[in-house]
Amino acid sequence: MSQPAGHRDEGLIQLIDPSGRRTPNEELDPWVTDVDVDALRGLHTDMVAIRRIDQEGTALQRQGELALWPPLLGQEAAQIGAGRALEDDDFIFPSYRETGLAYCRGVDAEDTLRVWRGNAYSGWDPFGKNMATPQIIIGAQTLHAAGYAMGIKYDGGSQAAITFFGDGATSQGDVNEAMVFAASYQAPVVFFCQNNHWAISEPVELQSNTHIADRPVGFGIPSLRVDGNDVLACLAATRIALDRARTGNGPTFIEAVTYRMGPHTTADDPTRYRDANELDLWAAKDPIERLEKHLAGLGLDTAELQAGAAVVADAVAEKLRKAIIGLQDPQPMDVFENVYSQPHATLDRQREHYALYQQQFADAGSATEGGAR
Amino acid sequence: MSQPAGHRDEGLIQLIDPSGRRTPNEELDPWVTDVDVDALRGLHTDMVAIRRIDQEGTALQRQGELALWPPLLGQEAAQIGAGRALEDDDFIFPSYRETGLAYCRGVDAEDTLRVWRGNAYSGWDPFGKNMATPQIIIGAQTLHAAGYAMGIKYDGGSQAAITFFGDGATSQGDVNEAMVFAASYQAPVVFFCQNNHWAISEPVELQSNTHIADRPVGFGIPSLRVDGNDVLACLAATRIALDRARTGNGPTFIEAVTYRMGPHTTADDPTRYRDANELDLWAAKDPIERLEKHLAGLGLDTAELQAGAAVVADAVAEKLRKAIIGLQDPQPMDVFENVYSQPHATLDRQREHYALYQQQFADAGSATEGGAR
Amino acid sequence: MSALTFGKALNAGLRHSMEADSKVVLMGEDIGKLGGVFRITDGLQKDFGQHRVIDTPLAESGIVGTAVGMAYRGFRPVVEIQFDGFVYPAFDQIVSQVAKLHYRTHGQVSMPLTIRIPFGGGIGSPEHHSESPEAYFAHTAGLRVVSPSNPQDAYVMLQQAIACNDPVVFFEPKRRYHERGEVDLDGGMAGPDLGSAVIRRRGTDVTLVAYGALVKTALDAATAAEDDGISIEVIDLRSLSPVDYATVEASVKRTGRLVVTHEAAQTLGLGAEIAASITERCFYHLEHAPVRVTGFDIPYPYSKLEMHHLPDLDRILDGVDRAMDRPNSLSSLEG
Amino acid sequence: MSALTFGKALNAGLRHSMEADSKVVLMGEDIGKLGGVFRITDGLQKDFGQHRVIDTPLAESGIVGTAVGMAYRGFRPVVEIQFDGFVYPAFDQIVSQVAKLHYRTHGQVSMPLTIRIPFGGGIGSPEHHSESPEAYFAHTAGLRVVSPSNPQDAYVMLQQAIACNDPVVFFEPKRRYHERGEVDLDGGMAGPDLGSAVIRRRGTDVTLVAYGALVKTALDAATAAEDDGISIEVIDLRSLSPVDYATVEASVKRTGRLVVTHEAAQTLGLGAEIAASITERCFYHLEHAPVRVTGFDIPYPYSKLEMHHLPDLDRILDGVDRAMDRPNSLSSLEG
Ligand SMILES: Cc1ncc(C[n+]2csc(CCOP(=O)(O)OP(=O)(O)O)c2C)c(N)n1
Ligand SMILES: Cc1ncc(C[n+]2csc(CCOP(=O)(O)OP(=O)(O)O)c2C)c(N)n1
Ligand SMILES: [Mg+2]
Ligand SMILES: [Mg+2]
Repeated sequence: MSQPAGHRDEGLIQLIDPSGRRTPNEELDPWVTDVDVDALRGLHTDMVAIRRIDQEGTALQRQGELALWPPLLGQEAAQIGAGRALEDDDFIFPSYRETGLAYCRGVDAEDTLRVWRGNAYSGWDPFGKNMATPQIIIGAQTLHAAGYAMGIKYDGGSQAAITFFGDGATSQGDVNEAMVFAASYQAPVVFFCQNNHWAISEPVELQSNTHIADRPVGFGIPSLRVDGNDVLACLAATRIALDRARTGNGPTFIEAVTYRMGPHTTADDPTRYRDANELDLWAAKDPIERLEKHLAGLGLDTAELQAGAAVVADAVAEKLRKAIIGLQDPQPMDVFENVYSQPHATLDRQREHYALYQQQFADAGSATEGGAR
Repeated sequence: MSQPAGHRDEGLIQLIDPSGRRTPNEELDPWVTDVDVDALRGLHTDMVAIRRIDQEGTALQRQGELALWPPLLGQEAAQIGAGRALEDDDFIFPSYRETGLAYCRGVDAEDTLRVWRGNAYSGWDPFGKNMATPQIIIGAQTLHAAGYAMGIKYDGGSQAAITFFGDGATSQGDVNEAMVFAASYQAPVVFFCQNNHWAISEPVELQSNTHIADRPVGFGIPSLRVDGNDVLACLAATRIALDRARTGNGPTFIEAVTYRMGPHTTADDPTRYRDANELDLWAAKDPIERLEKHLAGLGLDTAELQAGAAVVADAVAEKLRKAIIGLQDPQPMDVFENVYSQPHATLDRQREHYALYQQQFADAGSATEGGAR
Repeated sequence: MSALTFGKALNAGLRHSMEADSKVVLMGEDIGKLGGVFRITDGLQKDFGQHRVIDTPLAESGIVGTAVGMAYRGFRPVVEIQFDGFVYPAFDQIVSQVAKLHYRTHGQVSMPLTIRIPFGGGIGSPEHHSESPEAYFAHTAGLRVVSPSNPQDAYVMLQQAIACNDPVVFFEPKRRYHERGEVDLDGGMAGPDLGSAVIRRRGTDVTLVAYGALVKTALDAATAAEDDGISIEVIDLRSLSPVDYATVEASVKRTGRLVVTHEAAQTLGLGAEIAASITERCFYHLEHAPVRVTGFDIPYPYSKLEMHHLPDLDRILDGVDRAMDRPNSLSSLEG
Repeated sequence: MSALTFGKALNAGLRHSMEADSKVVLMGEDIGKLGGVFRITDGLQKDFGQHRVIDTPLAESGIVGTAVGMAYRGFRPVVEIQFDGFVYPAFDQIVSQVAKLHYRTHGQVSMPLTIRIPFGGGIGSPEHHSESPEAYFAHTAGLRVVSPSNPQDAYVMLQQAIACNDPVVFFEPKRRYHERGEVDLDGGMAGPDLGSAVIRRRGTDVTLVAYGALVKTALDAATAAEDDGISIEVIDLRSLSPVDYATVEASVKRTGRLVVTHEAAQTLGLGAEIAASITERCFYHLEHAPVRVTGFDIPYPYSKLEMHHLPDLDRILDGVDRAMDRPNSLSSLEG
């Protein structure tokens, strides 16, 4: 009988341990030889910046400027490690939590946030950034990535597709079908699962009683199970996977083991379902502090490092707050736009009727809507 | 990196090889110590009987007595091996091809066939036979089995659920979700995949570039990859899986490697997509001949063995033909029955109106329907 | 009688059903410790255990599909779909299995499932969290579809749905979860038949049909119209499959005019069916074509614009004006 | 002009589209070597290669979901769903992704997918092989839904659908696959607009609206009715979203009477929408309530009974009699 391995604790690939020590790894080391102190500093600044954007998201939601916010707190290493491994023309299919990936792609933070204000469903042009906009249907985007990668193969492109999803998503049929298609066509796609241990209130053990990284192997897809709080390991693993994709070796699956330090969204109350101790445990593995310790070991002054990163983060945050609060509300008739790309008789009639309806209020000289009566 | 094994040729568990030789297997042997010559003879008769029912199905379709027939030719060992391992109160969730399982459950052959005549959607009472009726939506039944098994666990039953599906079905989200649920709740369910190498015109390699039996392992479900043309191995594997289910050890996955010797259904023309050589190759592994050779090796006279089985098969076939041809057509107003178990005002009105409509033709004294005008 | 919120009334209904029948089990995402994202199942896992209030993996087809298996085993599963827009992965299991199994098995297998779906908009949510997919299910033979509009109905109808041997898709107007009303907790599931509509307000000029969240809006509209001397009869549909046409027909025969309102898209929304059926039944009583005041044929818009999609009091009254041949937004198109 | 079967006309349309645009790719189960279970893609893989005619794993959500990804990459995928009843596993990808992506991205991402679905009954098939799910899609904003009724339209409309930048659900009346008709193979995709209805037969007494397989039945009914002195105008709807109401409205304003027929269940079938919309537009021209002659609100029955579910010539004529206030099956209910 072929036996599953079960949840083991070994097998987590690491390059920098929680104490900041660089631990050698034969498989990953060759992929980060170019990552010098400056590059590490860059990764640190990135992580600090997206943590700040994330804090602003939470704060803006509390102030009523956003309707909702899905924090990434704790997942900075996974997102920056992956994001900085990508080439600009690799196409990203994210879920709703990939603020860090959008940042790596040069999406203005306000464009990431305005979706959560309710001002738009998409904050950027997917083709301008080579990154799809947030996907809320759990797992749906993994099939899009597999299909995009099939397309790369068919049109002879040299890029890769990469898709991000959570531990909970692995239970969805779509994610499993995405693996079937990717394996069948040996499509150049990277499955990047941020196992942050929770799907809202459900622990990862409910979704899988073995390591998530074991799953793809049974589909014929090799996998890497990396420490998701180790930015260097995440960078290396993603580079390996991308290289496999580009060299015709098909899909790779990365499980980045990390932790959602905040609530699922600002609407969530995690004290109802999880233990504060767990949080402490993971706080000790914080991705930013870990890199700071590592850089201190390399002789960098931590205070100076932090100050440098704060400059960048402060600038981003300031611009963000101004932009969000200054956002114009969309126009009523916008609801009818872009349902179709070409005229649609039934909808066009509804638009016309609603315009007449709106006109009444204007005619009645009412400043606010809904005041005709 | 965790690497998939790819399609290997080793690893197929066998107890009787194609030449009829009994090959020892440490894991399976203990589970068939009770299977003496008489029992083997019984398995032989079963296989001959269901092959005959199958032939009758094909013949009746050619004669216009059935609208369609999905043959099982070549898969007798998988179905009888599994079927005879089950207890009566284990619940079976089949696809559309499990004629052999229905036979094991004492379903009259005419009740299996009349669905394919278009006289019914179900030929038997699922609770009378502890077997659901054919499922045509690929893979849907695997979730029902997982749920039923969860129910067994919750109500403290000692039975198991077992579900049958094909190699093609493994690509469906539902089948993968069924494994997620089964693993998560450690439900007493057996996944029995008849890998008959084809999903209509698609070879199994399109669905999976690694062994199907590797898939469940990644979900935390142990698997057995058995020679599906070896009735003894199928019997043993299913007994192992059922025992695991009953003793609280959760789900097991069996891949029975076999071959669809006939067309997908009588509507299919396999010469369009597969090689005749492949057929010859598999003909040499025929499950019935193989058991005959094995029994010959144990001293049984093959002609006598065949004659004995033919008596049973002939009787089944004769009864079947008479019953099918004698089937009454259903009544027009039956279309309205059993949509709901309780009155439904809208449908009841439609029923009433259609009765009036029908009445017209009767009033017009027309013997045939549709002749009022 | 106790004053309860809509959400608490549902919770009480679940509790009552679970006490009454040990085969009733709840299944869904986050319904255990968390009590569901809307807390409808709050406290039930604590009281009934993990075998009766089952947190499931994140897979809607899996939830409904395993619930089908549980029903085969004799259970009476109550499934929670977390939000309206997340029911589609389960569509195949609902349409091809839940709805058809009783028919397929010639009545031998019952599917006493209740599929609870918080639905509708107006709460400022992101995409997929404000949809009104009820027409998909009302078009599907084999399902019953209902939607309560107030706490008392929430309490009673949920118990009736769970007790029903047919599968029931149970739409909960999430924007009313926090509204309070009197609930007769001792009445159990006594109340009007699950398939029946209820006249919430008598009127003589026009019949206004609504369900779910818009019943309240419709009642407010009727109050407002009173000032203009218009008497609106408000019918709370409650059951979307079957529709209680007897009640609607009798009303329209009195008023001669019909307005139907819902949040779902207009094309092939419930309004289409009700307009068509009532026209069939009341053609010679109608003084104006039935009027539909509905969401537009658009994906649900982002929340800053949702009030331009959702029928509100003013849009309903404009529809009433159309039905009454009074000056209205479309008057300029006539002639 | 060449005489082609409906199926061959579709094949020719696919071939033409693939020749015209190298980004057109076909995806589906068994569409390669086998040419699909109905042979609609026969020979195309041989001629265009495995990268343009892609046999997919057995997973409908996967097929549509990867087609979405292919569209992101600039392809124009044509997906084959093997039978009507197998589209539901893909429902989520169709409703939440295909239909909504253009809206979600404020027009930046187009979804020029064509989803081909052989639909309808009358061919003696087992369960799930004879369904009419078109209303689910016509209710879904963001999708276009069409159905050709004859080889010429099959050829032209399929090319138009593929060329359309919006997603199109393309329903093929499988029971007409083997019927022949003249096809102008040199005309390319020239023809009436994809969104337009076509009057197939002029008449003065009653407007009969049909689509797909029932257009032929409707035309036969019109011929039969002639003998009784009834002049039926037959409209082939062709487009189910949007419905070409201008054409239907103009016709009903001439005839004053409307009958709609389809195989799908009555409740919330296209007939409901057309009856409601035409009543809105033509109320004062209507001399009788619009009549629906449709499948019943039942799961599609097993094949020995399918003729008791499917509208046929006699049931359509009975509907015409109702619309014309002539003696009919329901006469006894009146008074
Ligand atoms: C199809 C679907 N079902 C349910 C939900 C509701 N939901 C939103 S996020 C979430 C949990 C996701 O967990 P995971 O995949 O681990 O990602 P994480 O939120 O932890 O990043 C759920 C159940 C949804 N968005 N889509
Ligand atoms: C959801 C769904 N999609 C497509 C089909 C059409 N179909 C019927 S059988 C079949 C192939 C099934 O192959 P496999 O699972 O290997 O089972 P086998 O027929 O070989 O026993 C297909 C595609 C279906 N019945 N259901
Ligand atoms: Mg998670
Ligand atoms: Mg097969």
